[in-house]
Amino acid sequence: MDSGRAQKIIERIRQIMAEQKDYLIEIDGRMGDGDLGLTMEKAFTAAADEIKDKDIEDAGKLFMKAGMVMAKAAPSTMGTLVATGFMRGGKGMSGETEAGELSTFFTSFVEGLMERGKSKPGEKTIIDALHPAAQALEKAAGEGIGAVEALEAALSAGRKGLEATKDMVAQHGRVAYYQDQSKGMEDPGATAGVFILRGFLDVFKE
Amino acid sequence: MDSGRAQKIIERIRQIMAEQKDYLIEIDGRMGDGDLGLTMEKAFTAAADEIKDKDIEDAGKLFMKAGMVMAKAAPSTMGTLVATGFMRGGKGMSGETEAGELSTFFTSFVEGLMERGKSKPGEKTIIDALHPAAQALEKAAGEGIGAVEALEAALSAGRKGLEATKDMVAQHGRVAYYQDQSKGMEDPGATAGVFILRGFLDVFKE
Amino acid sequence: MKKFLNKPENFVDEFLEGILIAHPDKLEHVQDDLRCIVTKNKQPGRVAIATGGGSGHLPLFLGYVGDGVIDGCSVGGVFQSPSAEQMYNVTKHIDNGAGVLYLYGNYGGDIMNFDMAAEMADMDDIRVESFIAADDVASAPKGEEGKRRGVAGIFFLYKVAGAKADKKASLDEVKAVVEKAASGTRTMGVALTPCIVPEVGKPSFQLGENEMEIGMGIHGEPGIRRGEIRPADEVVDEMMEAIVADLPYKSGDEVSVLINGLGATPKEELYLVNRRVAQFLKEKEMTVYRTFVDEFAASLEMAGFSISLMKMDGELKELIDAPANTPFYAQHSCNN
Amino acid sequence: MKKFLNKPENFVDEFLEGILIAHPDKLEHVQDDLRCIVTKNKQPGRVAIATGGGSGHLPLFLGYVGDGVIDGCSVGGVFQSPSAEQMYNVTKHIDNGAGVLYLYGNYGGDIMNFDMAAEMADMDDIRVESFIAADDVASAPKGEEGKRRGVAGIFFLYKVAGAKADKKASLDEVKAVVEKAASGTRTMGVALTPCIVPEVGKPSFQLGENEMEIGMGIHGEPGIRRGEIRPADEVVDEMMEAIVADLPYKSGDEVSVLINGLGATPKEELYLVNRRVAQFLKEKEMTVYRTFVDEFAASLEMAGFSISLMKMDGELKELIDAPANTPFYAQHSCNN
Ligand SMILES: Nc1ncnc2c1ncn2[C@@H]1O[C@H](COP(=O)(O)OP(=O)(O)O)[C@@H](O)[C@H]1O
Ligand SMILES: Nc1ncnc2c1ncn2[C@@H]1O[C@H](COP(=O)(O)OP(=O)(O)O)[C@@H](O)[C@H]1O
Ligand SMILES: [Mg+2]
Ligand SMILES: [Mg+2]
Ligand SMILES: [Mg+2]
Ligand SMILES: [Mg+2]
Repeated sequence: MDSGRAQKIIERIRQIMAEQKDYLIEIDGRMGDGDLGLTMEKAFTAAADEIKDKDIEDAGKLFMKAGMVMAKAAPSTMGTLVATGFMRGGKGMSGETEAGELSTFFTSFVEGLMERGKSKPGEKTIIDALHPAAQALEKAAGEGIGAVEALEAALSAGRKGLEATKDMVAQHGRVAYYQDQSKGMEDPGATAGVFILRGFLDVFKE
Repeated sequence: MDSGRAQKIIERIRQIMAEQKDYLIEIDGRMGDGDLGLTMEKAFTAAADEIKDKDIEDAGKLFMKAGMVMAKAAPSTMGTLVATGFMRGGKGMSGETEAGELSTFFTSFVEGLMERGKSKPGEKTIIDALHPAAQALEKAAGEGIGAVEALEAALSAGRKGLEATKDMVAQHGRVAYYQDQSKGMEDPGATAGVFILRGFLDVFKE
Repeated sequence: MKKFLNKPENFVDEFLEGILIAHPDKLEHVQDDLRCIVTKNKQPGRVAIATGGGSGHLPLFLGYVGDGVIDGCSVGGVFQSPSAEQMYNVTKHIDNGAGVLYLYGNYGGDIMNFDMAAEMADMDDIRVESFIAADDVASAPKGEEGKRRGVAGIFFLYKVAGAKADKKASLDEVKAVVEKAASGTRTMGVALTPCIVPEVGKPSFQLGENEMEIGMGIHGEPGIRRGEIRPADEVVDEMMEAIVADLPYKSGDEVSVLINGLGATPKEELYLVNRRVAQFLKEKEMTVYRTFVDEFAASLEMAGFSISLMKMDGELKELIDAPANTPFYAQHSCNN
Repeated sequence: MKKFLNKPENFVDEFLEGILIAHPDKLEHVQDDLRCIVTKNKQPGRVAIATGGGSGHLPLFLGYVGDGVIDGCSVGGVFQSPSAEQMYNVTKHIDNGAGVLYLYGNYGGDIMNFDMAAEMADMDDIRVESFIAADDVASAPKGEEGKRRGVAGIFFLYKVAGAKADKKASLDEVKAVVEKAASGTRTMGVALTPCIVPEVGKPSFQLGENEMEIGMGIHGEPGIRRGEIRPADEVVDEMMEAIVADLPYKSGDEVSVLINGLGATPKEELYLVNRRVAQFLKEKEMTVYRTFVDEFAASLEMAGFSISLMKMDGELKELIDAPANTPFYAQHSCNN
């Protein structure tokens, strides 16, 4: 992946988060504090602004840089998690093919989330969207499938994961105080995770 | 004056203050804190209760005792003033006739108010009701008039004084912060002063 | 009325009980009267300082009873004067043989009762002097300073009086330094919401959803201007203009600053106010000696604050910096 | 929204400016970042204690930076975590060569950022240990103590940690005494009204005109029971039953008590609450060592309070009684 594409991806996610800001505020506000829309917009705006004119050759380094900027700009739960994801994903990104790069990026991304959040799949978090997505990418890369198709599979797996969060009981963050009341609702962090996947796909589809 | 009559006077004023409580609250509440109805009821209830079964021969001493109890029970502005009035009035009460006793009582009462309140007639206070009343009593006593007639003159002078407070600008207490806005309204303390005069008259008329 | 209360008529006695239980080493009450609060640490020979006033203003008034500040306090009902007898009982208890200074706010009921108490003390040959704090610029025009209400600036006077008394100064010397401090102390307040006296059960005045009242007193007495809420910096500027013009405080003056919360206003906002106060003073070429930010003279749960300035000199600096140790206010020496 | 504000987005930086101006002898900020507040009085060789968290809780968290308590604090937006980098910058500045204890509340964002900061510090060979306060009984059932929120009880932990560090204890010793203190510390709160985050502009939850919520968190997290306001003594009893049963505290135990105002509740009410707390403990045959009543961990202008108990032993008594001198909390030694 060249760093120009990485730049475009960050920019595209920024656009999506800006468009979806009110929606994220609303769903986070149901049981959380409603800051998720603001956090995601802030994080990706800061990252996009920072890397816009930066002359970084390596896409992985660029994602790492984006993560570091997000950590400063939006140090809330999801801001820190996503920042960690980009830092770890960028660091771990390697492979011969684009699909391979995407697979290693998201696998490291999810590992970073789990370590930082002391969390695992099934706990109604962003991980429930991104973990199946990373698995789908790994499978696609193994099968030698192209990046667009691989990301389509990842997005669809992420959406299924998001849907599955409805039946989970929250274990982390403010919403965990509501326990069973959180059943039936999608996890807002997982929703943001799906938006990140969409950002990747949109750029590869261009 | 025998002490039984003094007892009845305190009791009668207690009744009047209880009946007029809401009215006093209302007029004090227009620019003050609205506590006057409570204060007057508290002061005279405490005084009436205290002296009810006390075996005090001297009417002056009984009024002094009543004043001391009021000072404890109702230490607000008017509570303290009226308490001072009864203490000083009881102490100063002397004379051959009932009208003479009433005249010395109210003259000392008003002197006590002026000293305690560092105030004088014309400043829109209780003094503006009781000072003319004391003067009327002095005149009546000098003319050898009977107690009922003397008190009727005093009450009428007090009412005129109360009416005159409408045109005065308050110089003391909370209402003084409203300055000119207080014009046109009767002073609530002067109203309570008229009630005290009425209590005396009612008992002498029995 | 959203309050933590049992019976409203027991409000004062119950919180006093809570205070005495919380501070058993520092405070006690006289005889059987919870409303006569005195320091446990009597200091033979020291001029004693008594205060008193209505409840509802904690830390005022009793909160400053303790080492380095004042010695006793009579406590009235909410916004009501204590009785002369209570003041007298406090006086008798705290007198260390060097006389007693009555230091309290300019309210009719309090004045009359303290005057009566002083007369009673006089009969016991206890020497009493009185000083009436009247620092609220908004409550009467210049030239009629004697009519002004006493508000948060009294904290400065307590502090100065207590520190002076600690130096074994005489009653006249303590009174003189209080007079000096008061002559350079001015305050103005602003309110956003009223408070509710428990026994009354409803607010004593109303302010519109976007209204503030500049100059309002700590019992809701009317101020000098009611209007729309403005940005904090503008509100501060308006108040500071009035305060600074009154004395006047001038370029080159050194002042201490007191930002007092009226009850519901968060400390964050008080410090935000302090930022602009400091900027304002700097623009006028004054310097700040010490800054105090907290609730010093509240009005139950009223939202709002007041700003007080006290002009400093060498003696006042030393006294302001002396240690203090009361249940509601502790300061190490040379504290800032 | 009735607040003294300029632009809501400047709220935090403006009040921080006001704090630094008010306490120039005690506090400074690291580099150009107002949100990294550190003590001016560095003490070579002393274990340093860092905290941090969202704004809106003054005196928490930065108010305890000063002598005898903690050394540095990173400050987030209102109810938002500061960044790992800010925590790291504070860490670097306050380290006296004896290591740094991170002592903060149990909130996801804070934990992740402190963990990241610890990793950064590790790369600089600064030894960091962490302790996460989680004293709120209402926020997770017994057995799941690790999920509980950290609230006002952290004041006890700061005090104990700072006093222990002052004795030149090692990082492990300081952490051990904090662990002991925390194991005996429990808190529960109750709220009557919500607060408004300036940038949000409206309350994050609603309570009916006669409603209270027992167990509510300091950001308005849900409690354990919402219902009609009851007399204060009944509210206290309900809270105390839950607190006492949790540890459990038993007959014969000696405890310190902290009554914490959430912002708008007057001190009078807090002391009225303390009266019943003391009665309750007496009925259960426990004794009170020290009582602290004030705002320690507020939630802007929320009305409500919390009660914390800490089980005492000889060491904790000595540490609780050691002197402290911070901008928001001063105590003479053996203070009560
Ligand atoms: N420990 C964790 N590990 C992974 N994801 C988490 C964790 N805690 C929270 N999340 C995710 O973060 C989302 C909430 O983010 P955010 O609104 O920033 O949190 P808050 O406002 O509560 O600090 C949740 O929906 C969940 O997906
Ligand atoms: N200095 C004074 N001298 C005489 N009368 C006074 C003085 N101050 C107040 N008053 C009288 O007291 C009345 C108010 O009494 P009260 O309601 O008890 O006062 P407050 O509630 O303001 O303490 C006034 O209407 C006036 O008649
Ligand atoms: Mg959120
Ligand atoms: Mg009145
Ligand atoms: Mg009154
Ligand atoms: Mg408050």
